[in-house]
Amino acid sequence: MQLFEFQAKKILEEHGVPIPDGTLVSTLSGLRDLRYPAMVKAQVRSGGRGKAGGVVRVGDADQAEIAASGLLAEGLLGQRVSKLLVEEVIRADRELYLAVTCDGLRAVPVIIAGSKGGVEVEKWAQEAHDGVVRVYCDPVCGLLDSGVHFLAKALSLPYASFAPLVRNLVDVFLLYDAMLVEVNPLALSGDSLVALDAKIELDDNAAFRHVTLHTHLAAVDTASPAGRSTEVGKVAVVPGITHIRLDGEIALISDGAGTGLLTLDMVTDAGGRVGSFSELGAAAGREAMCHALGIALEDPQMKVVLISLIGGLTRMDDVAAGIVDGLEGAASLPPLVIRMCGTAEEEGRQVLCEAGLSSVDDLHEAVCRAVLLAQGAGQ
Amino acid sequence: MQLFEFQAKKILEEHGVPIPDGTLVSTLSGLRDLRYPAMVKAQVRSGGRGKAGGVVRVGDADQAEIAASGLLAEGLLGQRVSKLLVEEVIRADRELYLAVTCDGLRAVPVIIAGSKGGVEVEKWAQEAHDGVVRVYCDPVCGLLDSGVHFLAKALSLPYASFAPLVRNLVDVFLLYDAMLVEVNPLALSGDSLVALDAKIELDDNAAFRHVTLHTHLAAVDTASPAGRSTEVGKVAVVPGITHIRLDGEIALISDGAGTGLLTLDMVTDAGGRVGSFSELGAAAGREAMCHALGIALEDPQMKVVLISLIGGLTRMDDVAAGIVDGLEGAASLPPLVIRMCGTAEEEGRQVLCEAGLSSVDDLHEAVCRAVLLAQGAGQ
Amino acid sequence: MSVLVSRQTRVLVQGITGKVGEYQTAVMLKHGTTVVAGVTPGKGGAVVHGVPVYDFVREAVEDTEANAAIAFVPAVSARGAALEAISAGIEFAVVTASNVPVRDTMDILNAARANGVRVLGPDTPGLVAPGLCKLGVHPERFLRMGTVGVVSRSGALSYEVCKHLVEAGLGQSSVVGIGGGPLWDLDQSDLLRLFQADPQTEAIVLLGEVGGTMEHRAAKVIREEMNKPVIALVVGRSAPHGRKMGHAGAIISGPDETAVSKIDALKASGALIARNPLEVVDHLRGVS
Amino acid sequence: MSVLVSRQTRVLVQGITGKVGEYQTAVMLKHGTTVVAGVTPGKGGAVVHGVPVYDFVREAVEDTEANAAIAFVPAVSARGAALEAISAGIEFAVVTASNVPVRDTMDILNAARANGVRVLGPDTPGLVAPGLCKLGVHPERFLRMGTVGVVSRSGALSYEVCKHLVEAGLGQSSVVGIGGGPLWDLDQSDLLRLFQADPQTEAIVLLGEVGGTMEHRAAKVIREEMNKPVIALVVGRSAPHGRKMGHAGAIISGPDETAVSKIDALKASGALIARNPLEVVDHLRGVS
Repeated sequence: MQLFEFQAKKILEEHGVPIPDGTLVSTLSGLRDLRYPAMVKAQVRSGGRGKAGGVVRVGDADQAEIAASGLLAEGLLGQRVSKLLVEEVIRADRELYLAVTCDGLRAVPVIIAGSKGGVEVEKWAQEAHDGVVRVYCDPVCGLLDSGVHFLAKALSLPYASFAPLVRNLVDVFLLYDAMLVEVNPLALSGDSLVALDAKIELDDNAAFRHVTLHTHLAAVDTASPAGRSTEVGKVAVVPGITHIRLDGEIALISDGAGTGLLTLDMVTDAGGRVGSFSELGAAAGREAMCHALGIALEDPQMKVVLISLIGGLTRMDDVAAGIVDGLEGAASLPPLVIRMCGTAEEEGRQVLCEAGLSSVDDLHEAVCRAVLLAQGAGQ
Repeated sequence: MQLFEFQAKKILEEHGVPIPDGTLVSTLSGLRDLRYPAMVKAQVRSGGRGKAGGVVRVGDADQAEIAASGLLAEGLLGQRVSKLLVEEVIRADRELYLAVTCDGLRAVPVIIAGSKGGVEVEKWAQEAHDGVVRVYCDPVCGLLDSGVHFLAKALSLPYASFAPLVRNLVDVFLLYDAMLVEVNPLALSGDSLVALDAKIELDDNAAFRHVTLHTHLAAVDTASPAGRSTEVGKVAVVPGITHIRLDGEIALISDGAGTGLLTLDMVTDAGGRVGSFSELGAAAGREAMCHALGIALEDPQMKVVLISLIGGLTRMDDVAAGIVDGLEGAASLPPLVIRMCGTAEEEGRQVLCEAGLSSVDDLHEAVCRAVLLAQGAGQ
Repeated sequence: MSVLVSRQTRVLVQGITGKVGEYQTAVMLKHGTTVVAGVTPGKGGAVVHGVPVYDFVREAVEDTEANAAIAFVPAVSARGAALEAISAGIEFAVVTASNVPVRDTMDILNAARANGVRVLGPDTPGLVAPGLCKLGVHPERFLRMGTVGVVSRSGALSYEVCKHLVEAGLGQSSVVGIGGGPLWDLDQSDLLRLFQADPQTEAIVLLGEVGGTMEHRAAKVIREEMNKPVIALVVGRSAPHGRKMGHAGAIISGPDETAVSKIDALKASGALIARNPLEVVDHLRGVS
Repeated sequence: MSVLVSRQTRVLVQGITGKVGEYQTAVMLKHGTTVVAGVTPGKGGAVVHGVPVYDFVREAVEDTEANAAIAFVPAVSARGAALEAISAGIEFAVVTASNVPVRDTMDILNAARANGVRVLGPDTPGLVAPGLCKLGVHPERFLRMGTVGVVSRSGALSYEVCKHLVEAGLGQSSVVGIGGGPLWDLDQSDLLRLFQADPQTEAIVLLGEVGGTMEHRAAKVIREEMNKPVIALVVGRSAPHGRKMGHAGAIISGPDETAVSKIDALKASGALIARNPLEVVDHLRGVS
């Protein structure tokens, strides 16, 4: 789960990271009492907010009202804007990039720092790799003093203000089970460092350790309904299911990422177009299947449903029961192709059979059928 | 540095370990206001306090005064007793042993637990090794939950009270740079655990991280003057020097533990008797040498001083200068044998030569000379 | 021969009294695996399919000399189970749970390295050396002793390819699921080297995915260290770009995370590229 | 041949601009050691005896491909210096400082294990393979290329024995100080195995001390794994019993910490027992 900027900054501030003075507003009425000039920042979860006009510098309350009313009314990057962060303007001598994430190869937190920050940082980093440095935490001892000194030297930053800041970012990364803690830009003003923007991506798998936080975050969330993405290419994750809305008419449901992607490639190679991609977690069962099927059936664009299952830990009788559950009471029923094999496959076929359903064993055959059915339906 | 019981218990209490209610007294006047029955416990650093009569159960203030006046007047185990801890009597259903120390082979903290505690625990542990269990901390993740559960099961203790206690002991061990945190006995009363006695041995090498604590501890210390042990067999450590008082008449000073022990063995094999053993730290120099020589020269029992030096990191010219310093202004001067070789040996010989001193190169020769001189002096 | 396990592997099952653990223990035993112990805290003394159950891994290791562990426990318990096995002297541990937090996975992998233990997972079906030892959950119908080594990030993808192998009359030397990631102890490169050194293995099927950069490192190993044929199937060619993690994702991995860039790198390394399981079989027939 | 180092060892000196670091660098260079870099924070750009100085180990490693480090820094800085070397990809690190806190030593050794790095020390003179590589502070006069492997917990004791060897015309294959303890990465047993495997080494001198139980483990290795002659000198026979650390010391180690119990165990393992350096030389003459 990605936090809004104002949420991320609140966490950083609580852990000693300097942030600009700011006020969160959701209506125009609060703007009169604030100090200007100021930055008006739309609270959306997408990247590219700055380029899209979501960050506006305003000189007075009138300008602030104009900017705010536009953002609140029109939204940004296809998302509704319900909150604005109005912040003091920080004069930055330099803007830098600083992030903490996990390095997959070494399995430790890595600090990534760039001596330039801002919206173009990726492009700049790939062109001038010299300006980006990485420091890996030690698996036993964490962020080493020598690493902090190295970063301060590489970024030409005063050690006294940089050291606590980077240590605090690592603390937040670990304490909140984050996938990413990113400050971009990090502003240097005199000898002080201030986090002008902040991004925190939480590890959804660790929500069990942060129940209060995740519940609270979900409550302030104004995004699209859980478990369903209507925006093409947008990923939504609900417990046990990953769902992506694509631009086709075949709804594909699989019981694992690998087999799902393989089926997707094979459908595409065969000339078909997947419009709804749902992947059950590896250990998913009846409930997740029923839920995934519900998403597919409710989507009027889907002409065919292709269920691609191959069970290891997942038992096919469990999943088959989920299919039966999902079809029960469904209003309209597009053509359904089920490919099912693996653990408890015989029991699974029995469950389908009792509900008047059948399955095929071969994936190539299933893909072929689904594509043909979709083409027939389209004509 | 070993803490007194009352100091160790204060630290444990601050870290959530239950201890008996108690009052520290240094005169008899405070005893009247306390609650009885109670335990009167002499605050000394030696083991074997209980057997020596340093822990007395008293029924009322009169008994307390008798016990206290005896201990304060006579001392215990050759140590002056200046403080007594008067504690409530805890009814223990069972007494256990629990300690945290460092395992040299694995380089991690190890928890050692015995299902019986008390003064005879070593003997009992060696006879019935089954009753003692060890749980090692993980080098990355520390004390594991499974380890705590295992200990609780092995000791038949309620997990709810045992888990925080053992975790707190490990915290204290690490936080205070301890060499040992020992609770013996640990009392189980109903479902509660109480540390009836506590021993904390600090790592003197880590004093730089705990300046306030070590300064404070040194201030309340009433032991023999720093740097000198008068008790035979007693070890004293001052910065850079380890000194042991033995039962002979040769004062041996060496610049490393290994060469010191070798020289000691060789002196003994040759029929000599070492009475004062000082070892400079491996990187010691002028000042430590001067200090060690001072200890030897001030001891009237020493008939010969044997200085055994072989320099690696230590430069012989530094140490030679320390010898010259130490001899300067010495009142009486017993015969002196210096064996010196190794790093900067030529410069060292030059320094000695300028002070009218000489050295030999061979250790066997030096040992032989010292033993003969001591025998001559004794006749 | 096989990789990582052998007939001498003495398997301990964590979570043996759970529904999945009990079922998969039966399957592993039927496959001929030497399952010597099970562990479920609080269930010590029970017996599951003839296998004694202990409260703690260290008790089980002391009694049975188990040297490999597979855990069938939920994600919230995966860290504790893996660390317990690692601390008890188990040499090789399989963590099947999916959705294990990254922080827990870091702990597991770092503790494993500090203790000299090898780990597959989290989110792995484990591994199987058909006919020798099964320390995993691969469907039995898709297994047959043979000469093809299979390494996969995705369990289901390896089942799919193994199904096609068996249906084509081909068998496997070992099938290894390294885990769904994003962190690994043993990765594709490690397995490629193990298969290269394994006399039973004559060809290797490398199953990759969009995301991460592991296949680029594998390509380097194929180019520089291997002479056995490698058939590579990388899925996700037609997947939309996933959500990037801030700027850091782009800075860390650049454009190398796409399936196409991986396929290009593997092709350049000398691997044979398959678009689907049927093409994997075709390539294997071509090289044998 | 030698153990742990070779002519290919590229040495980095931490604390090279300090008095001791500068002096010992000159001695190591004179011995023929390939010293490629020095590190002192804040002194980057300086040159010491022709060796370039860097602010950070990782800068030095990138520039010079240093693969071994020796630190001449005070005890308070030992942890930081060792961890920096370990994190920068150094393969072998020597920590000379004495009086390093136990907690810091735990951190150093565990970080080393987690990162696959070998460590000598703290409180060690390092090691020297006479004529090949000197990564230590052993006095030059007591070194001569030869066939005797020396392993010692105490630096000074190894100098003493090496002095007698050289005066008797005998030379060393490698002289290794494992450190004064009480914690070690490489211990006596590790070095015995390395010497057993080293073709240059024909006999081993094991120098032990009262305290700890390491010599008992070494005796086991001598009995079970070695056929080269081992001469053992354990000092502290006449030392009084040291202060015990509470009951834990007795429970952990029992009566095995005395020099006599160690000598008995080593004798029973087949080692030749020497009472002093002259007897070490006598035994070596007897076995060669």
